[in-house]
Amino acid sequence: MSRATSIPQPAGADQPPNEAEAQSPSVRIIDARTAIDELIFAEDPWYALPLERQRELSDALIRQALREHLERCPSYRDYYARSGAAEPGAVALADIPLVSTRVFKFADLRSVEAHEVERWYRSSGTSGQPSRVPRDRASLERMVGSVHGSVGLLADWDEDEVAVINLGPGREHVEDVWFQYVMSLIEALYRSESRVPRDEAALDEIIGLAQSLLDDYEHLIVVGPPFHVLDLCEHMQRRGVELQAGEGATILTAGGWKRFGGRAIPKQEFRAVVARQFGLRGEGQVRDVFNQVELNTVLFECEAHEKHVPPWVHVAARDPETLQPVPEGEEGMLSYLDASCSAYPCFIVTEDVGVVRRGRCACGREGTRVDVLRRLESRAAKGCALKMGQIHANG
Amino acid sequence: MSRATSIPQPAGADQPPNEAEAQSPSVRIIDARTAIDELIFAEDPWYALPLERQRELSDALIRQALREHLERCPSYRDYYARSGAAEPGAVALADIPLVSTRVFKFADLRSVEAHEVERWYRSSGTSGQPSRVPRDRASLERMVGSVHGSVGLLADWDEDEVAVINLGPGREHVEDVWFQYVMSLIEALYRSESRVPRDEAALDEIIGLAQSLLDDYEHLIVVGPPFHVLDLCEHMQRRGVELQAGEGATILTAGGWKRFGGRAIPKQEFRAVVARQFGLRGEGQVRDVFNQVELNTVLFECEAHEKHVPPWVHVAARDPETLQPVPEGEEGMLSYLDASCSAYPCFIVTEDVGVVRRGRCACGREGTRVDVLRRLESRAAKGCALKMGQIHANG
Amino acid sequence: MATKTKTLPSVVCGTVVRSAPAGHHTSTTVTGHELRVPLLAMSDVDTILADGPRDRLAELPTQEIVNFLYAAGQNWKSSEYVRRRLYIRELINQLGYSPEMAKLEANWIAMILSGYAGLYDIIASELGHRFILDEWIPREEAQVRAYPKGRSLHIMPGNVPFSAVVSVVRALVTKNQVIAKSSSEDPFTPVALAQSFADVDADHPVTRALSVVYWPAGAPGEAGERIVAASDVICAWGGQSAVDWARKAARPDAEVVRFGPKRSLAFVDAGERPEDAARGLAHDVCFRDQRACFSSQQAFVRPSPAQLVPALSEALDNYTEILPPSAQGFDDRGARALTLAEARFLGFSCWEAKDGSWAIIHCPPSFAAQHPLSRTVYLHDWPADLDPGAQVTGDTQTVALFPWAKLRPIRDAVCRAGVSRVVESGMSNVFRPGGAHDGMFPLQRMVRFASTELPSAYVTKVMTVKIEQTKFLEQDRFVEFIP
Amino acid sequence: MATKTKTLPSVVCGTVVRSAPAGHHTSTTVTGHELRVPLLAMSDVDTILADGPRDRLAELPTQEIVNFLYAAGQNWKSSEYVRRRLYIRELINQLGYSPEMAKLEANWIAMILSGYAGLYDIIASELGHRFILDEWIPREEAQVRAYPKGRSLHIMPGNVPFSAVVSVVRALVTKNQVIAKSSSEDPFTPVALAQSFADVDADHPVTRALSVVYWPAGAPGEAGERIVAASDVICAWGGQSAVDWARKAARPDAEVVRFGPKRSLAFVDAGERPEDAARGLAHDVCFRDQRACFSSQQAFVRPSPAQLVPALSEALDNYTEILPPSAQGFDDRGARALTLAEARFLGFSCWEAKDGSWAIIHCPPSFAAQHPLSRTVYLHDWPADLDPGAQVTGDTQTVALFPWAKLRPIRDAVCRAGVSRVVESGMSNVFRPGGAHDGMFPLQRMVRFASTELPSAYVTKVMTVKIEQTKFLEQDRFVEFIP
Repeated sequence: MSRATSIPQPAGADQPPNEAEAQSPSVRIIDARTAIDELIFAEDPWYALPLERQRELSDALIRQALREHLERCPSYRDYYARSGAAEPGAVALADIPLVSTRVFKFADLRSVEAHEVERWYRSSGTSGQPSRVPRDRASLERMVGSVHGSVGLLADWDEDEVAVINLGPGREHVEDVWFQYVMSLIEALYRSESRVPRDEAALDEIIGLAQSLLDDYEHLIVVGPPFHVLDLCEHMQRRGVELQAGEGATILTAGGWKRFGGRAIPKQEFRAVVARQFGLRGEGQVRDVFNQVELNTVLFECEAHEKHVPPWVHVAARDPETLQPVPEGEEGMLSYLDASCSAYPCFIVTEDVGVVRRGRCACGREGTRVDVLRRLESRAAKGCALKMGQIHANG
Repeated sequence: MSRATSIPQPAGADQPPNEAEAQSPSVRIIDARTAIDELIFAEDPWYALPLERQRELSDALIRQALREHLERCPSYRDYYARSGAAEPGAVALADIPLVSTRVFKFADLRSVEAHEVERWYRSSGTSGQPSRVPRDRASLERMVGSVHGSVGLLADWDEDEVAVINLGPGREHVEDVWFQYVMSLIEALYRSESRVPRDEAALDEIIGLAQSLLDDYEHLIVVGPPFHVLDLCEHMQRRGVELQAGEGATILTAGGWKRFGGRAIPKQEFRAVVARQFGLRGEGQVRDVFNQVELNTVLFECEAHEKHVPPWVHVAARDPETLQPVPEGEEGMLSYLDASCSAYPCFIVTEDVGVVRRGRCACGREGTRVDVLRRLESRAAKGCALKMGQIHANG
Repeated sequence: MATKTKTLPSVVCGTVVRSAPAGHHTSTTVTGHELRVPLLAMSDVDTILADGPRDRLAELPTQEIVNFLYAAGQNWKSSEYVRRRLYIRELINQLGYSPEMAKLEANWIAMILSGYAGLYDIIASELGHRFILDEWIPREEAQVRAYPKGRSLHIMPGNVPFSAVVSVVRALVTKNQVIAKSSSEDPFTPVALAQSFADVDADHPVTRALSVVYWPAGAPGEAGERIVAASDVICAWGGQSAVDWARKAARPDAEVVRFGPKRSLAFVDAGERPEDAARGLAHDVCFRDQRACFSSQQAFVRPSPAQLVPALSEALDNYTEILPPSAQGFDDRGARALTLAEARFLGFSCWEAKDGSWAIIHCPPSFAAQHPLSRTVYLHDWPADLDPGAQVTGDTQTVALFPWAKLRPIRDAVCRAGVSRVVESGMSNVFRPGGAHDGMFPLQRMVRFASTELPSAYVTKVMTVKIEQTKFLEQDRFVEFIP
Repeated sequence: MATKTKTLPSVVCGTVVRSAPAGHHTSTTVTGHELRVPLLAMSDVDTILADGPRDRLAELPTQEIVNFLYAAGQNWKSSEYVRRRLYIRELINQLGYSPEMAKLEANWIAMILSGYAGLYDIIASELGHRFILDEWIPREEAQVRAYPKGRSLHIMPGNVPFSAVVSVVRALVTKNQVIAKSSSEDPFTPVALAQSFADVDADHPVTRALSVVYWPAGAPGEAGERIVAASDVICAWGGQSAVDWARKAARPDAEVVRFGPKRSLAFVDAGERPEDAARGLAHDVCFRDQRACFSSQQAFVRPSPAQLVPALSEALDNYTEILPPSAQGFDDRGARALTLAEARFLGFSCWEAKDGSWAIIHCPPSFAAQHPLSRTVYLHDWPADLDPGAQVTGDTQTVALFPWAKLRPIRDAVCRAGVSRVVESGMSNVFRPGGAHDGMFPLQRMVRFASTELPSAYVTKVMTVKIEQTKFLEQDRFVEFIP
């Protein structure tokens, strides 16, 4: 559990930790550990649990979180009351009133006192107006814990034998403090170097660095936004460089799948290019992680390219009109109930369209998986009627 | 003299040599060598001759050329007659009627039969309309001879110990066959590699090549248009590369001193940058050569950065109104009387503004030097009155 | 949903081309059908850029062009006209229009093509004289004539078929060749228009002047780049990226006419005639399902939004009946569901149609930054101290007012702040002759004006003698003639 | 030649600024003097981009602006006005103008500033009504008003002081703030103009609206880029690179008004009145020494060029006397010397003034590809079968004709081929109200038009009932109203 004390400072943090906490770091969390913390910080990974056990945990943890937020967050409590939902013990998870992620653009939503907020995280998100999302110490520690507890989905490396090159953030994320923080968590696990591939010289340097780290370490992780990884591969192509990483590298993407200019990158094609340029043994070594500023948990892709959802998060794909869950395997608007978040009621419905699957994954693990397919894009937004929130290109 | 037989084929030549000549190469020139050929192809360099001897030779050779062109070129003969100039024996060199170089845009000017023209050379020049200049075998051989006979102004290298990197031509000279030809002459003297610095990858490669040639050869010559050399130096700067050439390299520029975008490069600043980036012992190792498509002789810069003019060329700076020579050291429009050209009357006045000096040079040699300062740029051309020939940027 | 594939032709100088040497672009319509359109091919470009199609049109008298359009419009007007019937069917089947909306769209196409008097009035009011494209027209101390710029490229809107037709008609009446780059959202309208021209006269210069081509937004390829480079005018409709692309891609001396994204809103005083107020607002909300730039998205309401809701609900229900909405795709429905969830969380009152065809949200103006369109009306309070000018920007196109007589004074404040058009509520879709479009008179951008200036014998207003400049200089008298 | 250094100030919102925190740009004038102009500084930009200077002007009635310009013009008209005297002296000493040319330039500045009636006529003929910038003007079924675009940046011409003033006046009468980026060839005119405004009233909104700044062509630096980004209109004068730069640098939604390089020529039938023909042509050649785009460079002459030469030589000599040419720099003289050498080599007949002030070359039109300007006239044969339209392109601005009555029919051929202006020979420099400039009416580019469209109660020309769209839909009657 000692890992929990090693929270990296948020990148570019502009608020010092509260003084009281500076004196006795992390004391409150370590002492007040609840069922959810036991799960998040467990030695045995959550993804080894049987499906049924995951379901039970999920139900209990989310109901407990719901009770706490109804108690602590007046605006959510009012919303809950207006919605006519049954009381927390009786409500179906599908009927828990959802907060649209876009609300974070308009309102400050929190379940903790103002002084308990470690930081407000901003995300440029899909439109001009940024979202502002609060995080308290407990939420941040759980976030770190969930990364530690889930990274095993990628592989089981010896910490000392892994080096990381972090590509980014690029200019599109410079103000996106949350994205930087999540990247820093992944980076913090191992020896790492940060390089922004802002020009040809930087790309050349990254190639050289990758080559030397491949020589010196058992395993190299390159982590970055997809288009930066693609820039790097295209640069290697132009330079005629093909690395020979074999099993010795994992390429980890995080962030938007649209390039500047707005076109989406087809993921399979992307994996093929990356595997070829790095000389990987297989495309299974190209993985993606998912997070968004309003969600407190990072979702990792297994070797079958499925994103596994831990039991403290309940995910559903919902009908675009009724917001009720659609049958398993059908496209819907993705919603998350994340019990790991104590700072605000993380019961959210997002602008992402995706598919949810449960049961046994091709990787062999049991559990819930989510496939994030695309952003909601209103047809109207393409016309001459100005849909104000969408002036800027989608991420 | 055997060198004269080694004329390189004009780069990209699209006309095969005349059949008769293919059977007995160069026969006419070798046999019919005149005073001028003895001078051009002499073992002892012309620049070692005393000033007075250079003057005598100049006067005699140019008068002889004038007589020949009056005989063979009807359009020049008519022009001469209309001008009222004295007969060839009596006319002052300053009064020989001059042909504006822009005439080559309008008229085909030649003193040889059509079938004797080896090739018409084009130059994009200073305006949209290209010049077309004919060359016969004799003119081309003398051109080659003049390069061989003048290259000693640079230094006295052992042919086998010199390697050349030829940067170019860039896209601005792609259709400029004459420029390519002149570059190929310089290149043909030594072992050489041609590289167009069209992108970052090519620049990287050139740096690597330069480094390895410096290691393998006693002397490296890098020859190219000034802005290509500057591109290379700026790229080295970005890459943090500084070569350590010492005395082992000469950087030779040829071509226009304006960059894309139209600004002139200050030559002294240019030499300083190049010397630093290549790690030269001194700026004397950065030299320039001058030629233009209408001129049959290449002018080389000595270590004092003065361009020496061989005795078969008479150069003058002229008043912009009367076209009479201005006093030595004053700016004027440059004119050349080049006796080495048999293909057309090379008695030309150009759009270049410059200064002519005679006597002993700082390098110690005696003779005539020319400093080409800039292109004529009519003030009117900057206004909204369309001066049609000047729509395109000056070279 | 069963997927059917529909393959559209391109039109090259009036001729329907079904081959696609450069391949097809495939997309999926809102109704789930696969739609294939030919990509522009080099051979098409050769035909389009020949001099003939451009020059034959330039030599036609204006009235011949107007008459030709009228003939095409008369066909469009007839419910028996097969092209109209096919067009309506495609709008319904492929683009999910309700039959009533599809028919209305066809009627509006008939309206603009047939509106010969309106066309003459537009030419006269924008260019100065009905015959200015044919003859020299005196104007002050000169005579002026308008010549076509030459070739016009139209980056077509995908949201409003009518706008596509307007763009083409403006170019044709100013005698410009037209290359319509259709939108993948609506490739039907320009093709149907071109075919209806050929139905009138397949070899008419107007028919030959119209080509309909396709390339994916922002990716013209080599063939498209040739078209762009040869275009003297580019009319760019659509989202920000489309209009910015046009400006960047255009030749430096080409005219780029931008119809970029805009929003529109209403000011409604419903105190006296709430039913009339509601009817006008409902029309401006329902017409084209808020997909047009002139559609009202928001309304500032007096005496109070809540009081207007019953009448507005009824008026919107009436529109659901007389002009049912088009099919809403997954994303459009999702956008509205999110908006309603947000509004409810924020405690705003929301009203929804039982069948989901419309929604009303009573919210502050700041909430308008999220608007899902699709017949969703945001009602805002309108306190006495509200500055109407502060509610609009240069992005605001049309401000609709009710009642007209009472609110017309508002126009000064909103137009100073950037609004380009003020109308009576319920009239947003009617662009009257004489009015400007997005701040300009577009016909002025389609032509090159030439002038003949009066010779020296004609005195100016401020001089009573002939203009003998040499004499004035000789006698040093110039200064006398300075007023 | 003794070199003197002249340092000019910049003008920031009407205030003369002599400090230069960003340093100076130094150049050498044709008369060999060193000229220093301050480079635009960030602190200047802050002042210029404040709202005040823009908004105060926008609220002024048009007539107040015109009256203010008139007051400034009345000063310029007076030979006692110190600003005029200084300006004339600088044109002579620094730019090498002859005293007569410098005085004429000052007179023309007085003329445009004082020409209130002409300004009203230009507003009326370009925008549709004299009061359209102040009031709502009925136009067909709408009411129209013109608002300023806001901020205008002027990339100033270096060749024609008068054009610089025209550019500023057009922007001011349309109530646009003006940032004049002066040319290093003539930094005097815009500064003198701004100072003459301050002489009338240093705090007047028109005075405050004018700033004069400098950056080297194509290199605005960070400060200049802020100005460019804040400019709603850019008027770009000068060479191809200047106008292309403006288009590239401008904000995508900014209007770019291009006055790029053009040439002009004449058609002269000298058969009946050779002296009059010669006088007109000589005027159009000598006025501003052919530096203007409207200056005649070539003339097609009947019955034969040679016959016109005696009268033309005399007329040109007369102009040498009444309007002596400005000093010709080394390069200008060199350009003409080369041209004459070429012409002589090619066997063309050449005539030169004894003092070198003019030259005539009788040559084929193809030789016009080289033109040295500086009062050099190319005379071409004009055979009966020559197509005037084939002698011009879109690059040809003004075609001058003599005699007017006989040759006016030529205008159709040349204007169809791209010419934008046809005048009587000898009148090239007089831009009459009502005429177009380079194919457009520039004032239309300086404003944003807003319109109020008539409400539903007003019937259209093609309907005799009110526009009740809801009722039409309810009763399915729309199609009845299609003409």
